[in-house]
Amino acid sequence: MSVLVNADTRVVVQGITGHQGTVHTVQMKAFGTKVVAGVTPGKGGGEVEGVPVFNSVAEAVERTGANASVIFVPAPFAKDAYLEAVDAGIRLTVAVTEHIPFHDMLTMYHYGRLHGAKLIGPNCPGIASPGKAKVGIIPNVVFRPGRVGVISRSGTLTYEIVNGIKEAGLGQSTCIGLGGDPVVGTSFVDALPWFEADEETDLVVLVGEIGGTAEEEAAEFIQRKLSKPVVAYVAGRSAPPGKRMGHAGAIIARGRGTAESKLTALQNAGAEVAKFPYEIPGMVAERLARLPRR
Amino acid sequence: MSVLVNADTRVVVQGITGHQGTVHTVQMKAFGTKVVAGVTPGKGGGEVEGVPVFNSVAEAVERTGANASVIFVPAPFAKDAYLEAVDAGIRLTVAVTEHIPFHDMLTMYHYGRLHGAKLIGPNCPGIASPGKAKVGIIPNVVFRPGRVGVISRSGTLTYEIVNGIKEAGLGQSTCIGLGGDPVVGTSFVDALPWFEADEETDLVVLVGEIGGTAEEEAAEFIQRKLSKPVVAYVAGRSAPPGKRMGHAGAIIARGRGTAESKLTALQNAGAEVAKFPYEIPGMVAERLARLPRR
Amino acid sequence: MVKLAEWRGKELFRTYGVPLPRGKVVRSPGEARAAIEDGEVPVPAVVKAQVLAGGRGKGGAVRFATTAEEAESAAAAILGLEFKGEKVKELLIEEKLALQRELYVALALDRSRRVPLLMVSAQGGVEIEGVGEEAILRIPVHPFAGLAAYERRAAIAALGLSGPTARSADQLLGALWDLFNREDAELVEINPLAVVGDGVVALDAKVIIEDDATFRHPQYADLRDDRTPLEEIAREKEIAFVQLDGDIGVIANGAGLTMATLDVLKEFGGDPGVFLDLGGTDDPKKVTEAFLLMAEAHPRAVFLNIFGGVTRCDTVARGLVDARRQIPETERFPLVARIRGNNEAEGLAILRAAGVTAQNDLKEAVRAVVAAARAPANAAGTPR
Amino acid sequence: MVKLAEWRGKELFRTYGVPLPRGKVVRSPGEARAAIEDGEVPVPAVVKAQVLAGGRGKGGAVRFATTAEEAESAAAAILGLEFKGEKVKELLIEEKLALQRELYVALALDRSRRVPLLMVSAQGGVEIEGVGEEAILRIPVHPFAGLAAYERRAAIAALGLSGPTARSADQLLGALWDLFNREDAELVEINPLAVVGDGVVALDAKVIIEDDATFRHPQYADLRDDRTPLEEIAREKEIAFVQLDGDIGVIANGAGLTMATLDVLKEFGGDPGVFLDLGGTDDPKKVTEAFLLMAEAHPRAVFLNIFGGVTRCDTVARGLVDARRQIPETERFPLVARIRGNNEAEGLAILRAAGVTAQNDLKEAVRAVVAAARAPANAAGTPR
Repeated sequence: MSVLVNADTRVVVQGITGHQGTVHTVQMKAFGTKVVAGVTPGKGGGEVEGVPVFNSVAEAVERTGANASVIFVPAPFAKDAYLEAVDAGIRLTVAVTEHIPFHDMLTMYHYGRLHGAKLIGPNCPGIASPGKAKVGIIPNVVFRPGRVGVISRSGTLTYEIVNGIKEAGLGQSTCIGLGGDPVVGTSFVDALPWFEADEETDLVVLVGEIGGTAEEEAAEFIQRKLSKPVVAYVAGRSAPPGKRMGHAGAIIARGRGTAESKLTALQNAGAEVAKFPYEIPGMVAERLARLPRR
Repeated sequence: MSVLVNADTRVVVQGITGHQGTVHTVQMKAFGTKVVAGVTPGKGGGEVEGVPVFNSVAEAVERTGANASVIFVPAPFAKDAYLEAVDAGIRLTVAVTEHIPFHDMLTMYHYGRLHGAKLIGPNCPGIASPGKAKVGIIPNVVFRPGRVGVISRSGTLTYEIVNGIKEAGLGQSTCIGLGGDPVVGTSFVDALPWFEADEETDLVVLVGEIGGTAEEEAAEFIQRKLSKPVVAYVAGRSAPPGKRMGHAGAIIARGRGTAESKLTALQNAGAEVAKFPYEIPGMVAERLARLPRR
Repeated sequence: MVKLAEWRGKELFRTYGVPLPRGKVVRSPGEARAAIEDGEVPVPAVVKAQVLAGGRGKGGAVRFATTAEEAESAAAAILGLEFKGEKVKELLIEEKLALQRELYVALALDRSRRVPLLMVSAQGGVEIEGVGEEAILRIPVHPFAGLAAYERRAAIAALGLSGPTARSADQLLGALWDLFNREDAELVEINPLAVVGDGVVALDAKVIIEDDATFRHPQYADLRDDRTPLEEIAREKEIAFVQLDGDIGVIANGAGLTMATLDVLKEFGGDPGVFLDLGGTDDPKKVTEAFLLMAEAHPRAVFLNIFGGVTRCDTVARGLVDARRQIPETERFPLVARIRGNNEAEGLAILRAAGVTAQNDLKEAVRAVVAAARAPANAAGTPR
Repeated sequence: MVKLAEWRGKELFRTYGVPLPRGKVVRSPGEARAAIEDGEVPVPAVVKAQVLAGGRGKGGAVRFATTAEEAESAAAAILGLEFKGEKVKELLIEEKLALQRELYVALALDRSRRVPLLMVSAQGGVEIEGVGEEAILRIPVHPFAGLAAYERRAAIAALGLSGPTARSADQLLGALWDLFNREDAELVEINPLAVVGDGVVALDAKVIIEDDATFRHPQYADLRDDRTPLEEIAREKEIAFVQLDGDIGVIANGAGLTMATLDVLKEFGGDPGVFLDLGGTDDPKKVTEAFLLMAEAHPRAVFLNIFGGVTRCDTVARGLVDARRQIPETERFPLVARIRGNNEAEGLAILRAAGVTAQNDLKEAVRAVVAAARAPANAAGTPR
């Protein structure tokens, strides 16, 4: 088991002929992922890095048995791409695309829910389970198979933390980058139950940031339902109110969404809270060492 | 067990202060149904036939634990009434109201599905399980507890058939009137699995009519998945194409929806098909007699 | 069903940005001539009867004109024609475009999936019923998502369009989607949709607005042209009333029961002439109204079939007897009733006292009404 | 965030049918006088600075006038004021209505539920942050259902309205809902919404359009007024750039990493002055552009923190060194870099060769940059 992806994951890349689509097709394949198809309307019949290109997701699914998709298409077309994936029967999609209007995301999110489809992102690095599959853009080099689950709202910061876990001699079960937008398909409370259920995960690293109340909701879940230990970090302690800190979702608005509120909630829920990201690997190692042997 | 309704069903009547709402509140109570609340915006605080009236469904649910609703409000307000019920947590609604625009029904249907709520109707008599509960307007006198399930697109014709079953010395487990509109919340293929799963039902009477392909789809389900015997009847053999025969949904359009097509499909699926409605009770009795004793 | 005449459908199309030929509605040969002479409509032109029935081309209700004089004489030839029972009062004169291909596009309801259905075919210009299933692409469109770009692409690919023509079709599909939803349409159909130069143009327009939604669109309330005069009166009185080809009027309560009654009647040799569904009512006034309406259809005999569930049989019977008294003796028709259910005995007694053949067995009653309709003694025998 | 000035928000309101006081936008005292004299705005009137910041009333940027002369002098007093860094160039003169009550209404985003959120309070006219939670009704509105009538009724009940005023509010809520969705708004707020006579009137308008949606609404593309000039330039270059109050510029890749870097910096006594997120890029041209932009903010020192995941450290280093060469010696600032990941060694070598303090330990690097910013020898020390 792992979370959402595994050896049966068959990926169709939506927007495969674009620069990002092509680059990350190569990277996903190098990770060992079964990238079975690409879609770019009007470019069907071609090939990118040995992957056949189709005009529609429905065709890609029919011809290749794709069961997951990753979206690289530009923001104005991303909603359509997701609807197409859902209608074609895809039940796991990673939207890497940044700058999708949140009104579009509201439709995407609820349309996916209506069909029982999962969406990670948008504006996110995606999901990866070392040794199994990667759907998205998290760099391959930071991974090593192991038993630490990672859920994060950040991109590069996640890479650094995941890499730190590797350098500490540990490894990861599954890592999910949820994305930095105000409206995301999967939030901490959606993902935590998956890691709780995942037999390959012993501990969860949660990387939050300012804006919204996703970490506070995660804290509630951690307190009430999570049996596994959590090491948490929240970026943005020094961010001023009212400013968008790089991510569209990273904004302290009307007094809500501060790092303090999140850190306090997580701490009260029993999570071990790191002050600096570079402390995380050590805290993880220490906490794992205290786990009863199985 | 029974289908959808049982002794725990607690009904809120939406539009209770209208003529129909009041009349059928009395009838539902006489049937033994727990009618716990009524809703008419602006009339909260009053009482109708001993049933407290609230301004909103949410309030009714909170104060009375209502878990099912029946809608009597006029067509232009019916969509709103259903959305309100769903948002208030109601998961079974019968819409008696006629003339709801089908565009409204599309929203109602999918909004309900999104929330796991069931909708019977609109333009329907509702559901009743003798000895348990009735949500809707099927006359009380036609019922007698028993083991025949009835699913029908008609109103009065259903009453007559259900009454015939009673007069033949038999009784009904649950009877559902699906409604005569082109878009209904529950169609035969939705309801048949419930009767298949219902331990109190030995045989299903299916009463169809011209228009659409609901009977053909039912036939497919009957053939592939239904273990219980079916006695079927389809009204409208003599109806000309292009005319709406009383029900908005009863129309033969572009060569589809004829009684012949439906009768043939049902017959081929193994249903016993009645030529006239008055034959049904006899056929049911005869078929039940052939069932292996339990 | 509010079926819009072609020109009304095209007016809607124009509002939503669907490309159309230049054209004008005229109501006299002189107006037809002037439309060409004034340059409002270029020649060659096509002159089309504005009737609701299909198949106008074969019926001589569509003619061509290359001059103002031809337009005038074509108009003169078509105006006043009876076309499937409908008199031609309006014409649409349109420029006749040089078209490359004829396509088919429609939006309708998918009852099973409960979603709108986009239908397209590269084989337009003929009756779609005659086009093979494999030549029609059906795309269910989820109302919560709207007509997505990928769905439009699939439709356009099926139509065999590309380049600027594809863009024109894409825009048209979006416009049709908006129209279908915002106008509460049951059907929006363009057949043919023509490829003209680099774009697509709607040569015909078939738009049906949903009756039940006219409370949102009062502008359509007066446009219900596809009924007989009696059906129209019935509609205003909220009585489900359908005129058929036979001579026996059927009154029953509930659509399913009424249909079933028709079926039994036909099976026993009767020929139903009117379908009248009383619905759930037993309001004597309503019953009277319904019965008087039935009288106006001049049936040879009337059959009443009532199951008293919510309805009370005695109340219905009383309304009926009242109504019957209001009909002059000379116009009276035989009435046979079958009633069952609530207060059945009282109902039967009331009817019998008034001289109505009444009983509770359906088969027997049907036999009686069929016999009555066939009897030569039936004086009121002037089927409409 | 495209924050619309009050008058622009009200223009939108007018389009959607939200009731407003009569008013006019003026840009000079003479225009203010004329607006009253010509009867375009009745007296008594209110003269309001059109700036984006809140709390104008306390800041002297809202004045009253009962004559044209008073309007002129009020305009003269307000125009040109600096209000939270923003110069007043436009005024809105509006009739001052006799109001009975002040309410609060807003539509915003509920991030957790992923739906729009309708917020209403009977305690309007004050800052909503100061209103107790129990006095605010929050109604999550499902985007697939739209703002339902029952939700509007609940809101109107919470506002304590009934009769014709309730109907007026119902219509207003529908209009706000349409505006919120069709204009891709992040926030639509009316505070106060006044009860005037039998209706409600929007006395203020706060509308924020979503930045990412301006591709659908080009009319808003030029209205981003709530940025510093450098932030505006950065936006055009698609660089995430936020000016803060300190003196150390921070460049990192990825929003989370940049925020974390700021946090570490602050913890070690530094004071961040610029947040610059390179994002996923290692395009040397982009890196150069970003660095030159940073230079224009005149930081006392700059800290670079790169994790090379997708990005390559050596490419970033090369871009940086290039950019640094383009800055005149006199304006150069100390640069401390910490890089980890892809091609880390090459990156470090390139930076060190160019005289940059570079290493791979975050704590050490942060200490170095804080020290550099504090050093009196730092010639470029002219924080903006």
